[in-house]
Amino acid sequence: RAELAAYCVMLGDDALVFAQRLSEWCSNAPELEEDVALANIALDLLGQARMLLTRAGEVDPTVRPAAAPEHVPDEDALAYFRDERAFRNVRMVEQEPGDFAETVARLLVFGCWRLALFERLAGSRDPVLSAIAAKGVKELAYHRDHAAQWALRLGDGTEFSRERMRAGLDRVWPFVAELFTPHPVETRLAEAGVAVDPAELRSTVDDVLDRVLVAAGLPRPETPALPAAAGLAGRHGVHTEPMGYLLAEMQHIARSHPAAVW
Amino acid sequence: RAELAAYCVMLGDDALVFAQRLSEWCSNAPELEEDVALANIALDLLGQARMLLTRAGEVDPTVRPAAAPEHVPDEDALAYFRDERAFRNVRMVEQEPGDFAETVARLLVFGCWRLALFERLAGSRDPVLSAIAAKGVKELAYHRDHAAQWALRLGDGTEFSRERMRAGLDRVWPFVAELFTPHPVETRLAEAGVAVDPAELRSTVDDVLDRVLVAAGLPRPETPALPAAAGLAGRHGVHTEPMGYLLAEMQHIARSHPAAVW
Amino acid sequence: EELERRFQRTVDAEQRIEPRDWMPEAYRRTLVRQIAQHAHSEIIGMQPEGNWITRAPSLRRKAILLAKVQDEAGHGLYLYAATETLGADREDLTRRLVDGRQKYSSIFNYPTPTFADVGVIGWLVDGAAICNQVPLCRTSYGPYARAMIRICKEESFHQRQGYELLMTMMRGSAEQRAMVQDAVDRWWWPSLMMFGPPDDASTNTEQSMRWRIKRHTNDELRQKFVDMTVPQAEKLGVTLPDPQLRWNAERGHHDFGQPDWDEFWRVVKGDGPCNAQRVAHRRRAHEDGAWVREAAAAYARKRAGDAGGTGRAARTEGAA
Amino acid sequence: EELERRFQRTVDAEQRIEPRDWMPEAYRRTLVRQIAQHAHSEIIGMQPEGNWITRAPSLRRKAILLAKVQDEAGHGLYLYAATETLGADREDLTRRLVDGRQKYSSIFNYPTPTFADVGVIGWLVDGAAICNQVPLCRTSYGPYARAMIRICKEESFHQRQGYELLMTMMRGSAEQRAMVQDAVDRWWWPSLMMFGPPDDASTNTEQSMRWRIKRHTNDELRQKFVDMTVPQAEKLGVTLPDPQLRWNAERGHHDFGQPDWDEFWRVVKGDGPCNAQRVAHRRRAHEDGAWVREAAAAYARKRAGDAGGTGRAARTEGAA
Repeated sequence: RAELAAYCVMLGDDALVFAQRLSEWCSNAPELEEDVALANIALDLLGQARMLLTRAGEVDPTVRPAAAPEHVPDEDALAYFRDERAFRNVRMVEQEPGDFAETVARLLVFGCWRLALFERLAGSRDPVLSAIAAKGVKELAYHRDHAAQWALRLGDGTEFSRERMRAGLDRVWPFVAELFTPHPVETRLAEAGVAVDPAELRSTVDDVLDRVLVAAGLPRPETPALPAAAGLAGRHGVHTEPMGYLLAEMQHIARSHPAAVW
Repeated sequence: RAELAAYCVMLGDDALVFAQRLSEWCSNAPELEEDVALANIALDLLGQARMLLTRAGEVDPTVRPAAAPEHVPDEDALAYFRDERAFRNVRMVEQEPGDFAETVARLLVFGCWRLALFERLAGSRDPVLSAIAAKGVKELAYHRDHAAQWALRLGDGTEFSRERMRAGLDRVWPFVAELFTPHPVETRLAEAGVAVDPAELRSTVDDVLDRVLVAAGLPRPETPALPAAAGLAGRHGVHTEPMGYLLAEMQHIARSHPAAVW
Repeated sequence: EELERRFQRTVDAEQRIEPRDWMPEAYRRTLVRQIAQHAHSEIIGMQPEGNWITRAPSLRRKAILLAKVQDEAGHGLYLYAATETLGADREDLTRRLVDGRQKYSSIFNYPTPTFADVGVIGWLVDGAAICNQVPLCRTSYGPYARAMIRICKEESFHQRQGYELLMTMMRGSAEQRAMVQDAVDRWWWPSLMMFGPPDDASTNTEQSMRWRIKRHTNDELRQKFVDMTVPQAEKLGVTLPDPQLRWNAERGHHDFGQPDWDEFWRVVKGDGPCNAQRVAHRRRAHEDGAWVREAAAAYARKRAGDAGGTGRAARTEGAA
Repeated sequence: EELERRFQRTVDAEQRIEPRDWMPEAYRRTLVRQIAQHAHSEIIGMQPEGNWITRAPSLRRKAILLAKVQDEAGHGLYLYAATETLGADREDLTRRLVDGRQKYSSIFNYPTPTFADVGVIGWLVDGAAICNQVPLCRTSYGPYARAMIRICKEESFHQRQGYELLMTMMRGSAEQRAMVQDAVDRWWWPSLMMFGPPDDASTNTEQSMRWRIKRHTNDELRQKFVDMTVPQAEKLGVTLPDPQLRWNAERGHHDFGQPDWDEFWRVVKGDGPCNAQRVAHRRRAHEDGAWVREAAAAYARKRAGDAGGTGRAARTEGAA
């Protein structure tokens, strides 16, 4: 059960941290329709994060960080009262948003990957995970399609947008390999039919991405994968330096008022 | 004594917040010599802040925020455990650093102003304030001169640098009027011979700035003063929106580990 | 003349004017200006609350806030669409906004230094907006009236959420109660200013009333807002910062003090604590996004096989 | 030939080579490369610790950290100055750094996720650097040796400060102790790598030893570091993450395990967790500052009344 909780935290943190980054676009998007669309996507992911973190707390109450005041619900205890080293998200989602093309590239890759993951996770033996995944599949299909449409527009729009889109993909690509690198918890739970082994998603995701890139007339990026630090990456809680600043902003008020009720 | 403590907090917060902004330049300056110089200036201001906040705690122990754990020294209790509304710095120092020219412009104005203030404050009836000011005068004269030299180089360097310097001054100028607007505490303590009435500094500061601007061939900016919000500005704890993010970054670790000793 | 009389008869009969109907040019211009200012207010209004999305202290509040700010963008979109039925162009209106040639509600030129401001904006600012806007659901111009019906429904929802946040905070720690009171102190007077200057200093009201664009005077609406808010404040346990505020049994209304109208006019004229910041933020977002909109337009032209297409088609295309 | 013999006699007699002395071209090139890499390491080394300046959890620690990172910039300056006595050009060396053509110490390609990393970098990384650098205080090239004397003095000070921070944290909360142990676990092996590959895999050592640029082999220095560090770790109360680590009474030294040399070579070749980030940060700072350096140069030329002046004069001028 500790492993199931850890797994819920991994998938929950991916969604939570990416939602946080996407919400930074709110009032900054290139057009109002996109303010609405990116906020929608952030809201979907935030919803997934809340369900997964709540589930983690139900399954194994010891995942609650000691620093969290008792009256704080599990989802907030996990989101606001953990230190950086306890966050288990992949490093892709914690990166600064960059320009719109970089955000589109990240959303495309992340959307394809998480959709493939959730499609399989819908068949999990854990009924709650299965239900969360089944609900998430519809949302993620929209996220992926939205990003793919923008990849086409930017890739086949102007010379300038094509170059930005290409550069955006280059910046996102180093974080792709980590998506398919299983943590031991994922491997063991996948064998038990509860989780999905991310290594198995590679060809599905590659196919979709290749089709989008070909349609957009964009080359497949060749920037090398970002290595782990002595074997430790996001799933082990070793993050890149932007993560600490993201958490400072996200947690500051909650941490400053531990006795408060919001 | 409550008023003396409040006054120490005002002058301490000016230095603390500006030191925080200047330290953001570290490893980002246009040349290594400037990494060193800006770090030096930040260290001077940080030193002034520490003395002033410590003095505030000595003079009136009730300035310590209730949220601060007992074992934390006064300077850290005030820096790390106050909310935004309790910070009393002028709004100029909390602004994002902008480019190098904007930082030079801000340092020039702030340096001239605080030097003029400290020169008079050295004659304060409060012996501690007087000593802090006397020590600070030497530091501030260096800050002002450093900024003035760069204002000359940028103002009389290339066309591009001249334009940047001009734009930097324009962005800083709206915050100038607030420097000379006394808070009632300042007025009362100035009458008692303890503090300096900032309104009296205007002509001294204007003279110095005018001389620098003329030497650099730069026009005096005409951007209008940023108004207070219904009469409330930095000295009343009503700040501009960048302040909250600055505090989130500065306070996050300290707030996250209230039981810790550093 | 005949057209004008028929137009006024329609309006007097409380029937709707639709885009294809004849309308006086001054009516059209007044409406475009008013609806555009309203749209700009929604868009600029995203900023003071948007300031708290990344720092909201619980995930539930973060979701509520993000959804609310998203709704404001949506309101902006309906309203710009309503101006387009009157022949206005969104890009042109946006230019006027970012160049400072068109106004938006001055209330958004105040900063939001604490999370309690999010609740107080929901309660007081949305509350005042609803008082202003409910009558507009029966305004004479059809597309505007229909947009307002939808917007008012969502605004009421936002107002209840804001009030609920404040209720929760008032039940929390002493620090939180102080935070709420502080926010109320800062927002009360600006909220009263949202109804515009006193009737004797207000222009345009009479014509707008005749055209059924406006249905109540500023002072009537302000009174309504005060009467509605006082009991809510009592229930909440906060003090409204007006020593003159008291129930007048004779009038059947609350008496109350006047806001600082000098400050009002200064802020309207651009001299408020956040005017420059708000407009610069919008300008930057608009300019940073120009290459994206151009790319979407270029892509749409290629797809349409129509090299002469305009940016308009592209924008629709871009609005996935 | 005669010059070369005289040069070697001077070196063998433990006397200093000075900038005006004749020296073999290979000696000069080796030195420029080594000193430049050392300078680059100081400059890149500002980043992992600089990451914590704005978030340091007490004002005292903030001041200590800021002063330390400032010292690193200062060390970079002395060392670039030493390369200039050998005819190198700082702008050119910086170009090589930001283009990825010249290396810096691989240790700085690891991230600093907690504040304990600041202490551990002071203790282990500065400790290892001192082991490497103390012998360089007697290196054959005068300006380099003198720079190293000053640098080593400051590094020892930094090392003590790092150790003192860790001591304080170990006396603090349980969370803090866990934080220190975690940082030690992450930094121990990379610190051992700082001495370079095992002697049997190391090139260049022999010639550098003959020139008295280097005085001990990598393995000798690594052993010295381990022997020095083990008792400090015990006093601190942390466990070094090496199950093979134990005292060997026979050798009078500690036995210890080998770091992952494959990882070492990958990180040296650019494939570490922060290589791209560190170089990109430096490149951005350098490029963002270009207009400032140009302005300073232009100003200096105007003042000198010398339209043909070079950037060098301006740089000195700029270094207020």
